[in-house]
Amino acid sequence: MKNSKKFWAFVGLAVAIYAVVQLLIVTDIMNAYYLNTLIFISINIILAVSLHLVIGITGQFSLGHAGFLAVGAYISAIATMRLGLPFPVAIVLAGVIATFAGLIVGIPSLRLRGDYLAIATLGFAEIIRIVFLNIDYVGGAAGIQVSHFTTWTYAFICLFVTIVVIINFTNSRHGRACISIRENEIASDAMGINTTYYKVLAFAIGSFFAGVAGALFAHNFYIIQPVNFGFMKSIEILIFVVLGGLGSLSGAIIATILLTVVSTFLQSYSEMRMILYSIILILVMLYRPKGLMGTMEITDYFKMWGKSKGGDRHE
Amino acid sequence: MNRMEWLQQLINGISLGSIYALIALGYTMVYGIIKLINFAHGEVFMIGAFIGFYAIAGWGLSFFPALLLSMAVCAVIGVVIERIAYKRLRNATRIAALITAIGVSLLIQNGVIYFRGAQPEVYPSVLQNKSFNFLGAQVSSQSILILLVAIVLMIILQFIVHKTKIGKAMRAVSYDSDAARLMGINVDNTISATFAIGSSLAGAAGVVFGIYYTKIDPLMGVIPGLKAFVAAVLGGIGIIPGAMVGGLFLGVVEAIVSALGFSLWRDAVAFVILILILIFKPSGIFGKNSREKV
Amino acid sequence: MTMLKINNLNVNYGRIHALKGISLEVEKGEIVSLIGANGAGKSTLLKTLSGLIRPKEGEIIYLDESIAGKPAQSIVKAGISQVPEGRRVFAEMSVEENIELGAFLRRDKAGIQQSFQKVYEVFPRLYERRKQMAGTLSGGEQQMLAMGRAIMARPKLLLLDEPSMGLAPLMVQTIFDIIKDINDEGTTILLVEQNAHMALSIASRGYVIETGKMILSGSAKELQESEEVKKAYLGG
Amino acid sequence: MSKEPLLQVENLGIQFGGLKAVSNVTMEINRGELVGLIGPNGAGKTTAFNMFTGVYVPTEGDIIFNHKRINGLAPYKVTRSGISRTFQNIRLFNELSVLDNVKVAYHSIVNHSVVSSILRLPPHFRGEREMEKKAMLFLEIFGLDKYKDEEARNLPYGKQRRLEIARALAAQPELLLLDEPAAGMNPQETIELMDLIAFVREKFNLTILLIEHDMNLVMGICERIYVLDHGVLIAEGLPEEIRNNPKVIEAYLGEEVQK
Amino acid sequence: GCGEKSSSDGDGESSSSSKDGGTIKIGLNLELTGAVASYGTSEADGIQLAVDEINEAGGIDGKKIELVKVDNKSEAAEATSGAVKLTTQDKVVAIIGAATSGATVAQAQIANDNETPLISPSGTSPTVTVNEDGSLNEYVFRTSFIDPFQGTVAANFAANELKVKKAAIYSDNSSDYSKGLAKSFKEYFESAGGKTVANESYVAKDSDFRSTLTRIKSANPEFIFIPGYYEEVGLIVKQAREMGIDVPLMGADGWDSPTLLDLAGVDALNNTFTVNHYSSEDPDGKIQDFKEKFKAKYNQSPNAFNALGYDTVYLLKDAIERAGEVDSKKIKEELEKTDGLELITGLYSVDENHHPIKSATILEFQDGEQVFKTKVDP
Ligand SMILES: Nc1ncnc2c1ncn2[C@@H]1O[C@H](COP(=O)(O)OP(=O)(O)OP(=O)(O)O)[C@@H](O)[C@H]1O
Ligand SMILES: Nc1ncnc2c1ncn2[C@@H]1O[C@H](COP(=O)(O)OP(=O)(O)OP(=O)(O)O)[C@@H](O)[C@H]1O
Ligand SMILES: [Mg+2]
Ligand SMILES: [Mg+2]
Repeated sequence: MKNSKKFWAFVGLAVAIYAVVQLLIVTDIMNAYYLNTLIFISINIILAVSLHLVIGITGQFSLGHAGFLAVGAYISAIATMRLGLPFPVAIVLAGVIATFAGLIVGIPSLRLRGDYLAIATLGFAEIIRIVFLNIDYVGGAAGIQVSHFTTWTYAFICLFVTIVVIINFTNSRHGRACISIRENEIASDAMGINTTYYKVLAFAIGSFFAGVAGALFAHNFYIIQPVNFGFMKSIEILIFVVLGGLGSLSGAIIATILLTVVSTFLQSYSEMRMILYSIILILVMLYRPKGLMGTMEITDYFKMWGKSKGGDRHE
Repeated sequence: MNRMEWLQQLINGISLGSIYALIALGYTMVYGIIKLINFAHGEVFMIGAFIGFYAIAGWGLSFFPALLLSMAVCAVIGVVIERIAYKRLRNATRIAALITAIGVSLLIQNGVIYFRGAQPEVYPSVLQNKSFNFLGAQVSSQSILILLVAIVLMIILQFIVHKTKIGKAMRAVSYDSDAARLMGINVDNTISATFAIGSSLAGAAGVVFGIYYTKIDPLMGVIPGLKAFVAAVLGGIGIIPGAMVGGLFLGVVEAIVSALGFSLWRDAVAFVILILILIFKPSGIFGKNSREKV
Repeated sequence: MTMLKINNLNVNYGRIHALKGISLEVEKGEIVSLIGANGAGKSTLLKTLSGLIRPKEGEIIYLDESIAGKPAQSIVKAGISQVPEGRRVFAEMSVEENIELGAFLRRDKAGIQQSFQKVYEVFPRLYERRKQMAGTLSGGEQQMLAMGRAIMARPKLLLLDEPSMGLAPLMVQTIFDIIKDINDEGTTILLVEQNAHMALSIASRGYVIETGKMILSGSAKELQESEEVKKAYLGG
Repeated sequence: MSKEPLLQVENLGIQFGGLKAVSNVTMEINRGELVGLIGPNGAGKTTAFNMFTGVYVPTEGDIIFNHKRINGLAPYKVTRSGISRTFQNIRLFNELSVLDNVKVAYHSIVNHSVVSSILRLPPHFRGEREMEKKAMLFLEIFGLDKYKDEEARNLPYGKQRRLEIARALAAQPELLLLDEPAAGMNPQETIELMDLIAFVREKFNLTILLIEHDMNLVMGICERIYVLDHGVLIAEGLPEEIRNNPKVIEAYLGEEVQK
Repeated sequence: GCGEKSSSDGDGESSSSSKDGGTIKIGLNLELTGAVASYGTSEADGIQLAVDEINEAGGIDGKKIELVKVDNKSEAAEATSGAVKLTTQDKVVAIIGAATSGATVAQAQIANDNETPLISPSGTSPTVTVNEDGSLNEYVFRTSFIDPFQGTVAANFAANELKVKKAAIYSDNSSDYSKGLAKSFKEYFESAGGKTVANESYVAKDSDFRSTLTRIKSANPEFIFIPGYYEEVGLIVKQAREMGIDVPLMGADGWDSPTLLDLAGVDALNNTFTVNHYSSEDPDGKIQDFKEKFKAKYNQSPNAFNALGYDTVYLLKDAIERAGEVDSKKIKEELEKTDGLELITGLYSVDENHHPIKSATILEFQDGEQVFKTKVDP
């Protein structure tokens, strides 16, 4: 959001969306099933957008996002179920502790590049999962039961904050520094950018929101178990981001909505479900290898439209 | 633990590690040549195991014909996967190809479940397994066989890639495919050959795995596939002896961690060691620590 | 005898129209040089000739045969080799392996051995370094290697894309001397260069290309004296 | 201007495995000078630049910049201390716009915090406005302002080279290192580039060290020249001296260039 | 989100739509894909067989059963949304699922809130029906044993029948079922004076157990308790015997599958024991009948999951019949009253915690045959 006019337009739009959904809920037009799907989508968007910052913007190939989701889920569950803290406190706590986890993972591993980084982050996520698996306080393999506190309002607020923070971060000198690392780390370094700092920062912010998503996740699905946070979960989040278009925030959001809806819709196709899902995945990638949106944002389309009308494109 | 037990555990680790190595060899080959993390490799391995199973249990073939059949079919499957799912993505980002590979992997897993169910299958025993004593530790003949197969395949692969014409073409393609075209190399065929070889190795590994562990199921490729990926990276991406060493290393680490009584933490410790190694050798054990030349 | 004849060639990169109706001819035994500013489309033309890019429209006749749109390997087989822009050596293969790959399509063992001899004769430096990884060679050495590689294919027509780029002056001379030698031994050469002085000094004829269009052609002498060329490409 | 040394290099050397790429190089560059660094391919010129900018850590010797020892300093710290460079093989931020490429270099000149950016506090807007204004200024100087929204990778080659220089200047260096700025340019473009270099040197009060194989450029604008061969300095002096130095002719120039 | 509004006046609202069509809609929320797809699909097969049988025989009170399947991908989140869909969109009368405790717990609250009975065929953790705070999930039931029961039975058998003093435990660290059994075994075995000399674990999908077995062997146990599923247990037994571990081995209902015999081999399974609901070798007509029908339909012998899935349908059928109408609330009340229902997996009653009261059978493998050893009442 470059200027405040756009920003307020965005806020207005968000509030309108919130109000409409809230109205639909109150009038019972939106039943529990759609609501649950909506909350699930919101959680997934938070995950996708937070990973987008790490992979899409900063260009660091992380395969361990589920690890931070797990940290957030477990910490928030401990906070509410064991320590009796209020849910909002648990959400913040989940984010903060996940940020710490992000720092612990990020500082040593962000020296690595490409697939080596991917393997290291994957390894860290597995370590996090195994730690929870072996702690009896959080139920080990059986997991912890968690009360249902996640409502549309909580999900919406968290989603809104995530998107605003990440957009604002991206569209500032800090975000530009991150993109320059993605584009050419050596040149970025040579331009006076502390690349390590920004990589770790992006990773920490990404982890924070993954932790927040974890809190919402834990308090929406009644139980969390280490199996929920395996390697495939990281892959699932990665798919959202890549399918949307690496580097495109709106792409990540659109892809997340699309895939979550498709996956939910396919639920009743039972055995055929994953077959259809994987075929869709393959086809989208084959025909849109840069993802649904490429690196474009949805707002670019409006701009382009305006531009071609104005006709002042040079060439 | 006494000396004998250490030895026993080392042997346990090596036999487990040679399975990882066997899968990792094909993995790293494809990985090294087209820089694609071929997630479907584990699934080709699984299909190989099933083909071997049907060949032995269904048609009564003996070990060698079944192995060859499985390798041949897997080679074809590998080429078909490449042509359909990856070829279009040659010039796309690597991460896009990775996602497609994940899609292919899910498709194969669930396709097999759809057609034959998720229940496991038990391999018929076609090879005698004898245990014998080695300095007080027990060694099974099959685990020696696996290690030998892995070593032989490694040598053959290394030979193919470094000494034969097609191998040189593969390497040329891996460094610069347009320049390779200018040498008259048919890039498409070379990549197909790479997939054929890599996938047939996966097929062989599947049959050997089936015979050694007897249980196969549609999801059997997931964990070994992941471990092979880890082994390949650990050894240094694309480096064939690296995959071998990476696989053995992983197996031995797992065995020793279990042996010391930390079986609960086995995978965690394995990953900690992996990360430590990468921190000190950021391009894997055998990788050259070359930074991009500026 | 006409070796290569290009007629109304058009090439696109997506929406970018990179070559707009290019026509050109190369006689057997000639050195023809193609000059033009950055982004004029010189490399694009060579890539199209080698089959790395498919033309959208137009004819490429090589030795009375149309080769437009054919796959790269059959064009190499027909006798057209290219030394690409930026050398493009296989960095982690040895010098020897790089040279060997130049003869990828040849099967005559004895002939290949002979060509090896010849390459090492022309470039003794490569013989010294035959076990070294190509990526660690200096710029000039890499350029020699790229040429050596192309010679191995025993081309009838050799396409050179800016062989002097990034080379030290002494090395530039060496490379141009070698180009003349290769030509003297009967290989026809199409030379793309920024260094118009040098290029025109060894060529018999030249073409000038600008933003995808052929704007000028003539004998090397004519071009060297042309006011237009002087102003735009020779620096005054 | 008095002869005040800005960059002092003493007995600098680096070894890659068994290869001594640079050894025992001593040079001194004074404030305001325009100095050339030439030598055959593989002589170690780029490697020397890499050591000056922190990309490689020298295995021996010292680099003193502005009276501070900078060897082993991280590249970004070197840049912040006042040395900025271009690369032999262009390294732009390809998917960023031309304007943003320059803004990235201006990054460390402004200092609004992450928090102010996320919360969109006044310092953010102030800082971003300043960056925008300054970046546009650089683009105008280099005649790139009309391309400001274009992605960097879509620029023609020559413009990309210019953008790289503009970007390097935006980091506000005292010392500018140019690695083969004229590579891939034709003689006419090279002449334009020479004018440009002279112009920015005046305007920003720069000290410049450049590597180049184009002798017209080197002899045309450099006040002093160092010659490297096989990692060691073989000559140093005024262009006229270098042109006639037999060692340099033998190793680098060849006979014909003298005419 | 989902619970806030629905629980007020649940007077049969959820079942009305399914009454009209003359069918009874039953939801299936199972692990049909994902990590434990083999358990979920096995249960689905057993369920389908039972439903086909019932429908062929004219349905329940003349109404045919209609199954609505959802796949929970072996994930808790998906299980929750599946349950919400079944209750609010499809308005099923009852839900069968899931195969694992976690995915069942993820649905429990939704079942309660929507007053729809939820029966898990194999969710063995006590927490499926009783929450951590001790409150009961009123609408949740299960067909299988609970973990502590089987663990206790096994410990009792080891200590008192086999009279071993030193036991080793080798459990699946990734399965709450396995860890639950291991825990109760350890507690009971030690309270009976035994000593646990090794407590090791593996992870589902492992295939090589030799390192840990080497370690267990060196602890010299007289008995090894291996609460796990047949897929890994088969390999463990085989590898243990190959390594010369010849002490008695014991497991629970997770062992029950014909595949176990193929995996481990006849010889290796000698001197091993299992706790089970029933003996599939029991000549009882009902059991043999089930085995034959199953084999005819699926061309393989049934395993424990198949049997539990099959039984769950009959458990539900019994309750619906006794309720006399298709009303979720009434069905739940009748389920609570289930007493002495004869199922394939034994005589079934339910206690106030919705835990089943089922007697356990202890079987011994003898040359590939499962031989009845003793019966343990709860
Ligand atoms: N792969 C590509 N995709 C899109 N456009 C391209 C591509 N390659 C080249 N172009 C564009 O096509 C035009 C011609 O490029 P080409 O490389 O042929 O020029 P050139 O004459 O060889 O220039 P140079 O002297 O820089 O080598 C340029 O505008 C360039 O930007
Ligand atoms: N990272 C590295 N590892 C190993 N050797 C290197 C490395 N970087 C440079 N070299 C070697 O150091 C020597 C000097 O290289 P450098 O790039 O500095 O040459 P240069 O003088 O810039 O040549 P050119 O004019 O061709 O650019 C070369 O032999 C090169 O192969
Ligand atoms: Mg070019
Ligand atoms: Mg250089």
